[in-house]
Amino acid sequence: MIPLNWYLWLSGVVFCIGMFGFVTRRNIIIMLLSVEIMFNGVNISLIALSHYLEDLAGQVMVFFVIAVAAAEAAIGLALVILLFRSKETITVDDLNELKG
Amino acid sequence: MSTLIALETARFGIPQWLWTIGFIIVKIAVVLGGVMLHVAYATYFERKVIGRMQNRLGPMVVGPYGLLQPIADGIKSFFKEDIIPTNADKPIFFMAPVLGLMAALSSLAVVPFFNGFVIANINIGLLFLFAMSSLAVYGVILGGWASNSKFSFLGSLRASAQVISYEVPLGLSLVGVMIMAGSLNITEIVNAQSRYPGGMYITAQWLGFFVFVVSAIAETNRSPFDLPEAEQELIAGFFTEYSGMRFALFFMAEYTGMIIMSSIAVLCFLGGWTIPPFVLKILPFLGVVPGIVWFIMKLYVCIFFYYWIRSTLPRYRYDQLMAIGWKVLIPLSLANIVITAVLKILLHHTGTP
Amino acid sequence: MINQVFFFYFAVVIVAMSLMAITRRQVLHGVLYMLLLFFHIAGLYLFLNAEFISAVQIIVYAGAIMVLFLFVIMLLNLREDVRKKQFIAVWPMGLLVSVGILMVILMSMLTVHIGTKGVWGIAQIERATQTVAVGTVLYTQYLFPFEVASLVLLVAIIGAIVLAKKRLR
Amino acid sequence: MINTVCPIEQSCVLTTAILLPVLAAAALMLINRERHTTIKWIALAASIGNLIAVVPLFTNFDKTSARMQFVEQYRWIEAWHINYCVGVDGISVLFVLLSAIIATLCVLVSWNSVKDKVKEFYIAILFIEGAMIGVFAALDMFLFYMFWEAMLIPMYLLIGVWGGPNRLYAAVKFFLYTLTGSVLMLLGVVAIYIVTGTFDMVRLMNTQLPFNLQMLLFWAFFAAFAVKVPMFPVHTWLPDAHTEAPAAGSVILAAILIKMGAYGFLRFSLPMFPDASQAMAPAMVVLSVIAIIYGGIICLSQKDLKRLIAYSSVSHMGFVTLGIFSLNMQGMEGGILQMINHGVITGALFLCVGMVYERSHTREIADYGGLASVMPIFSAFFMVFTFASIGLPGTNGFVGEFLIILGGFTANKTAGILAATGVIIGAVYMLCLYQQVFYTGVNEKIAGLCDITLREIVTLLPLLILVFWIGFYPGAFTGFMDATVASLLVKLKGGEMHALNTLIQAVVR
Amino acid sequence: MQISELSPLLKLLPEMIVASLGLVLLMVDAFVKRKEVVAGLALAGALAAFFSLKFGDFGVVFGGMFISDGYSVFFKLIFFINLILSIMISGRYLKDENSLHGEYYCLLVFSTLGMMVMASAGNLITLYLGLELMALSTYVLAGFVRHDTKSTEAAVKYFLTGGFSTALLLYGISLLYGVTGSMDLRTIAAYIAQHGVSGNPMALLSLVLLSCAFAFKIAAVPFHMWVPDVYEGAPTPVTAFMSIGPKAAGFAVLGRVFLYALSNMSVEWSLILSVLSILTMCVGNVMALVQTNIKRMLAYSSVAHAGYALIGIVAATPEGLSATMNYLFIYTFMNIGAFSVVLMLHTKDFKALEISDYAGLGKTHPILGAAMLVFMFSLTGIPPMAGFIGKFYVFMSAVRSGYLWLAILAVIFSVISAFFYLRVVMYMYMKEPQRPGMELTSSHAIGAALAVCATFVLLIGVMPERFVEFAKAAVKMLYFQ
Repeated sequence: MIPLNWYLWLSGVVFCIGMFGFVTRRNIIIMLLSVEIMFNGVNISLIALSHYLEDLAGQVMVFFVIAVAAAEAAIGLALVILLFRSKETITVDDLNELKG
Repeated sequence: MSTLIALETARFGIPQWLWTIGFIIVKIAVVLGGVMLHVAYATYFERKVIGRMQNRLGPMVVGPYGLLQPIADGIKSFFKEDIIPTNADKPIFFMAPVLGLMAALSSLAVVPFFNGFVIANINIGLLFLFAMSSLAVYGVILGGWASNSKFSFLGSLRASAQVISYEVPLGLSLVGVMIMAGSLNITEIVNAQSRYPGGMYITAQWLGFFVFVVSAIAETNRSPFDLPEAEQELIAGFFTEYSGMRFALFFMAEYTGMIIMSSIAVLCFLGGWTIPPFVLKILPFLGVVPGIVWFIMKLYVCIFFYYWIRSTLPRYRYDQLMAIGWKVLIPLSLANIVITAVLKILLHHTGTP
Repeated sequence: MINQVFFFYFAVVIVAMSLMAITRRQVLHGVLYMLLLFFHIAGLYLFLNAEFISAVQIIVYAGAIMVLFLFVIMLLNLREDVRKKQFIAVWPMGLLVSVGILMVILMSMLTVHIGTKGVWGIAQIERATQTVAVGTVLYTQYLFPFEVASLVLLVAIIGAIVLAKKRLR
Repeated sequence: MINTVCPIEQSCVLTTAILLPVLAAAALMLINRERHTTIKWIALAASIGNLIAVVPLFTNFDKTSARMQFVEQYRWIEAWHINYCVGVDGISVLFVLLSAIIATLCVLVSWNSVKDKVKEFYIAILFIEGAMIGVFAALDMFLFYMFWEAMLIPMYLLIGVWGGPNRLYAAVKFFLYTLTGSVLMLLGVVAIYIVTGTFDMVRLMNTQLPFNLQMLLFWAFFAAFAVKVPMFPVHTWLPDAHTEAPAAGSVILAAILIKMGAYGFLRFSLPMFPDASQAMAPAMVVLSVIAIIYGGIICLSQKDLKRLIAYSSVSHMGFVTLGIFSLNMQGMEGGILQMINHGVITGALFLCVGMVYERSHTREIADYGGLASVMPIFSAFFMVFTFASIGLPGTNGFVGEFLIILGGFTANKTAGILAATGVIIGAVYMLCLYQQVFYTGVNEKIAGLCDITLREIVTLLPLLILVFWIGFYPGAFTGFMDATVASLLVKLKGGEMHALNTLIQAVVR
Repeated sequence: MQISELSPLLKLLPEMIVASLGLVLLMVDAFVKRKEVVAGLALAGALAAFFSLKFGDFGVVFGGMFISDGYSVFFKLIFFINLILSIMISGRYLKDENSLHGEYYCLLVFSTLGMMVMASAGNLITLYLGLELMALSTYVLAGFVRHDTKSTEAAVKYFLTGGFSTALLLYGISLLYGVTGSMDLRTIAAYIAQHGVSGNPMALLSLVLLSCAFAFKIAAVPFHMWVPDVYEGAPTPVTAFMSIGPKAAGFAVLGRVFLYALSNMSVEWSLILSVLSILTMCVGNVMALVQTNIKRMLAYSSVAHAGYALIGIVAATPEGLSATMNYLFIYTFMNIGAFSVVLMLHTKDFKALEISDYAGLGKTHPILGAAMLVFMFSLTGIPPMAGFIGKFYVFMSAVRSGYLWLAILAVIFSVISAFFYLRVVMYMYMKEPQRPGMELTSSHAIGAALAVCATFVLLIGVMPERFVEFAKAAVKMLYFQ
């Protein structure tokens, strides 16, 4: 039997890697990927907890998280396309019209 | 893990887990060998069928009736020069065909060819099939992307859009079957059909079957939905730049995909390896025929259907393709789900199984 | 023993893949590493008696979301852009912060006290099969969130269409 | 808290006085902005009407009672036990009257000088009038704060829109200084409510708060009142605001607004935090004396008419706070009286400056000279007010300052002496000013000015009358406050023989 | 189906009306060319939902997933007011921007539905889905004017930060789930009350993560980075909409989760939130000082107001909660009012987004100027405007809970805020018009919205009794109590 800690640690590591990617990368698509990685980190811990708690709420939550992630990806990528059409860039640093 | 591995109990002084693994490996070898052979001869079959439909003979030279033609083709492509385009994204270029074939082949793991013969009899068999079929698109996309060629690129763009779009009705069309069988395990789905009049779900799920067939054709990029590889427009689409063995891998992936789709159709709508009860009632001696025969017969009927359509129908336009997918098939499959669910509840309330 | 080995394999690959995914210059490569990542996470879920979720993970993440990413990358033809810096200039800061937060997270989970256990033990789930178990709670207890989720997806569809359709001007 | 409302016992004088101008302002909003004359007349009618409406306060006031009179109470926000409660006692009644008078004069003085955005100007003036009376009449802390703050908006606009060239700076400075002070007071109000559970000022005056809390609250309220007065370190907004405001604005600022601070000390600090006030009185006295001397010295070097009068206000308000915090009968009565006096005198002076500015468009003292020969009637008026400001016997200034210095001397000899020095400095700068402006050779810039008109004479006349009335018969005014001030002192120094004596004195008188 | 089966659905009446409104709008939009019809229908539906609050039933449905109580009804009231006013002020702007599509109203409605689900959530899963429903719709709304690169930019920024905050929220939820073994708020509360989690670092971590995630939604510092850019870039009516809705919804869940599910950890979260509150007021007010763009200024002002409203939560008492609710209620009117003035100045040819563009407004358009004056003073918190009542109540609750120092800081910051609000007034009244004949973009709907806002700002300022009592009663009727 694997201790619950291990799963939680793994989830924490994945979450932080995602966070690192989000704060250090400036490519919007990579940033989206980073957010997805963060979601996956959370999912790992939810599934593990659900297993150890002998409760299905965690799994249901993961199900919804995945569904919502799909929805978010759709909107996010639509925004990326929109952005690329008008500005020919997908780098956050080029989003410089709004400053002050 | 335990659910993944069907445990066998035989032992001759060898640890049980080794037996299990050995047995699985043997099963895999058998299935792969069989399917690969069928893939090879599916090409032969196609050329023959289309040849006949076009009033010609098809391959006749290599071997009797040209029966060795697929072997010859294989040897030829194996020894052909492997050309890699300049500026290609090499790792991805190498990976793409393998990925496509892998996705197709791994689907075989959950396909029961006859009662009890399945590599992994898992509870979520149908979902696994979905998962693997949804991966098929990677080979296409990556191949087109990595080739660094306009034709490949456009082809793969079209292919990915098409495959993504048609995955939805494909999945939804099977939901009716899931509702009726109450399980995702394919063996159970087949068994559940025997309780049903006609021994197959096609009688009740004809709408689902129609949607499934259409989207399966589109999903495997076959005519009349073979826009990604439309010769007149795009040379060969996403695998324009591929040659030799890699080209052959794509080719194999496509035909394996056809076989997978056909087997899903057989398993979920046509009663799998079982003989329809009414046939058995009239001709009881047919009961001794092994299930695999029925399965392969049904499979080849489906594959024949593919070829028939290919030689009959003209290709659709791209916007028509999309329109059919989104505006016809998806609503139809949704309607199918609703009708099935309502009927199931009503029947459940009235006491009929 | 065998469990531990498997876990370590999955853990190492998951961490490695996620690191690779966020550090690639080529977006496409990142997406492919993500693909591998998802497969391994799905494998991990099998350990935890969550085969349904595992399949959903592959179908939705690998089969839909990542394909969507790939599709967009192709649509916009986002090739390697060497002019752009890969990371922000102060990325060590980001690293420091992330590692700091990671340390906090790891430390706080040295010992875990979990709450009251529920009714869905392993035996219970295996008896009902996991898909049925999840399906049952999903359509009874969690019906309301399920309905809301359907609206979320509807909104995503509307939104994507509104944003990405050709301009009307 | 009074739950039942008994309308028979209630007069509606104060509510009328508050609402009448506000309603008139609302009516003005509906009138076409081009019809200047109509607007002016309506504003005048409203303010005079209000003046008439407050006359009962003067005639029906029971001078022997220290209790609140003309009380009206209605439930307002029950969730927080807030009532609409107004009433006046000996301290506030005079200010209500003064407010009504000053507002009328402001309407008169702006008759021709305001040409831009006339409608908005009179709306602002009328709003201010309502709020001013509200501040002096409110007997509920929440209501008081509402009026206190509500004054800010029209006053800010008055300075900012119709003011001089540097008006933006002055307006913002005024607004922020006063707002800073009053939000701290707001916290004090909230704290009091949380400790005692009521906003009712009459009840709070009879509530003994713990000393530490008193100290805290004293400083919270001090922030608001000291800014308004303005006391020494926080007075810097005043010269700017007075200088840049239009004539009417300056008058209101000088005559009423800065009195609110001193009024606040009398109404809140002394009765509600008596122990803290006593403990802090020396500090207040020191600040007052600094203000007196400092204000006076600064005045000596001023080159701008309005600025000079503004700084003289700092000095004079120093007298007022000195009087209040000398904590004896003479000082306190003197302080209150001096508040009225200062309102009259400085109001009049600003009116005068406004009148002459309207003609010459300059406020530089150096630009004037020999005005006495150009505008004789005007210079006569101005002279009276100058003398009153200096505190010449016979004018009201004398009575007030004398009482204060007396009180200050009783409390602290040094303070009394220094305050007396302040009077001398006051005489110096006022006389210098008068000489510069009215007697040296005629400056050609002001040569052709015509004398003040009848309307302007009418404007100044009431103030002139007040100057002499108070000067010759202060009892008419101190009479209003005797009982109240005495009872306040009893509360402050409860049980002490000293207070008893003053009480007896008051009753005997 | 019997009536008895229907009766639990009565508790969902407003939600059902709003959800079907969204779907109907979608269908109508497909067949109707004149988008004004869609707008009218949306307005009618929103009003119907607004009045349906009266007939709704209190109680818990779906096994604790959905709670209909006084608390949620109060917030729904705010959401509906926000929705109605937003619909009213949107049409003209979108038409001028050539972006009048029916989906706009549909998304507004769905976003509102998401907020309602959040306010009523009795389970962390419901909360999360409601939040996502709201957020996704708002992302799209922010980028709704597609040809405007600023709008797109705003949407992208909003989306990225929103996604990040969602991840934080999820992590917090997962840890809380691990600590207590449930997603149900009531069970969580019971577990914590019974076992106590004070020494559990995981619980603390989850608290921090949840605070961060909610801080994103209510735009509290240091999670406010997105606010100015998004508010400036998004279409102005959308900015108005999302300066209130998501913020109020964030406060709704903040109140529900922190004050009830985690009420036993109030010491910890009060500390976190008080720091957030101070930072928020400080940064919001100070940054607003230097803005020249009115939308950006209002964005920072909105950040600052989140800080004030947080004070009520920090107080951690029912009174504080009702103070916050009252604050948000008032804020709805004054902020939408201010934005509708901004909208009216926006014409096809001239955007008028700089504060200096307001020069002379008081002279050229006295009524509009007066309205803006009222809103600005109300935002500053000067009586007799409603903003004062809001602040007063919040400060009172803070002082009562012993947070005098917090209240002192808050009033000091509100004095600082006077600087930039007054600047608008100054430009309007004390400067001469820059452009001859300033044109207005006006319609009956915007005018009506403006009138409603101004009326309520003054009405609540003078007669707050009813509204205060309402907020108090709403908290009293909170399900958990």
